[in-house]
Amino acid sequence: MDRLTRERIDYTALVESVRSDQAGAVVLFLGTVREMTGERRTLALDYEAYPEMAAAKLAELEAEARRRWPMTNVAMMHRLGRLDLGEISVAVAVSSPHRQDAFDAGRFLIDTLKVTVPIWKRENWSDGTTEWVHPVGESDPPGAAWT
Amino acid sequence: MDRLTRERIDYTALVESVRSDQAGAVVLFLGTVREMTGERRTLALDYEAYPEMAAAKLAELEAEARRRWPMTNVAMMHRLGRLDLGEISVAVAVSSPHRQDAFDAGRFLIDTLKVTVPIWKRENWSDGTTEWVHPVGESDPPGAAWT
Amino acid sequence: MNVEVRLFARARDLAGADRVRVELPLAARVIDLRAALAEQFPGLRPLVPNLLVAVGTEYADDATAVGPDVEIACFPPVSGG
Amino acid sequence: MNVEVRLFARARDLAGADRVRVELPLAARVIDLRAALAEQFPGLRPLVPNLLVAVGTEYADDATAVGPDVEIACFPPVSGG
Repeated sequence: MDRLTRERIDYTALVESVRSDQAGAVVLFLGTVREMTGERRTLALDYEAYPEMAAAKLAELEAEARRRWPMTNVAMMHRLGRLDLGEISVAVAVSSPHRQDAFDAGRFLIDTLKVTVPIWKRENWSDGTTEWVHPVGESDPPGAAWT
Repeated sequence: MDRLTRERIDYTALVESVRSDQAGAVVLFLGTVREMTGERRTLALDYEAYPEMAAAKLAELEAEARRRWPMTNVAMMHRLGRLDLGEISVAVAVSSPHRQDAFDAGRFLIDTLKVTVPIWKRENWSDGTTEWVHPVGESDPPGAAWT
Repeated sequence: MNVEVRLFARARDLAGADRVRVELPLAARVIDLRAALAEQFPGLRPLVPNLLVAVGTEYADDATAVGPDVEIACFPPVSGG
Repeated sequence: MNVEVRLFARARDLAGADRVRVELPLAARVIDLRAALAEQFPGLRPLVPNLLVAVGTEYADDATAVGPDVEIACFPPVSGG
């Protein structure tokens, strides 16, 4: 399964890909396009990636999660292009013998994805303006986020 | 949607029921029948409920999660009867504007379900024996677990 | 007085029935129900110290009043999920 | 030497191109690349202090060597998810 896609994310297929008789717990996280940010209204988001590096970083992240939680299965997918309200931008699926590890690995994966994987979103606000979303004050390379 | 079922849990329908344009995050938790517990091998689990009270407790739990995390949508479902390896016994779906709340509410719901909702599982071990799973040393009523 | 008690899971298996009738003193409380169950259903004795009691589908403590007009259920610590 | 640099997101918009050629001193490092970008692409200046640099699809720091034989990319802090 490609980790970057321009199609709708089939999260059911992602969940099924991590399920196992050795797992007692599955955690799925979905990021979806939210309408309101404070008082501002979003019409759509555009996602762009540095595709070669993003695919490599997603694979590394999955490997790191399996190293930290050896019994887990993990799978991640990020969508690119124009997304309407409510659509799924990212999906993270984890299975594990016990639920603590499944939750911890799921949080680790989405938290780390958001600071290390070269993908950017652009807001299309209801007032007709567009704006790249860039966290500020982040001049250190995020490569060492999990070391 | 009934919160107790003897049919397979359609977790995709559960996820869709909590998705919203006001949510930026969805967390789904699935409990599945795990084969190995230490060195022992499970063939199947039987789940039994005190149905009237279990349904009421699940509804209370959902209401408590919405009280603690006001912007969340939550939905829970528990399966009863005979479950084979890998099958889904319980599903918890949460959506929220931000992922921290979605993860926290999801953990609260499954953690609290496991100690307050009157449902029991019986192991069918590979050696032919059966055994009710009952946490020991729990003589206090769990009703106050979230107060 | 005489009340009906629903039993679940291992409590039901040990008693051999999913409903039992228990003879209780007047104005009985959950603590009296525990004692009566242990006396009238010897098979339940190993479980009685850990038995949970629900009165009207709410968890009850030893001081909760029990009577014939509200549903009473006894069961072991729960293990769903 | 002259190297090609890929740009993404707001960096691409500010430079007006998704690939630019940058003139660098010999034995240049990322810190030299930053200075050269700011000088040769004035539109990028507001972003340069926060610009992330990847060399060979790995995050690089200011001391990392850059050259024509490995892919170089510059982009703002990421915001996926």
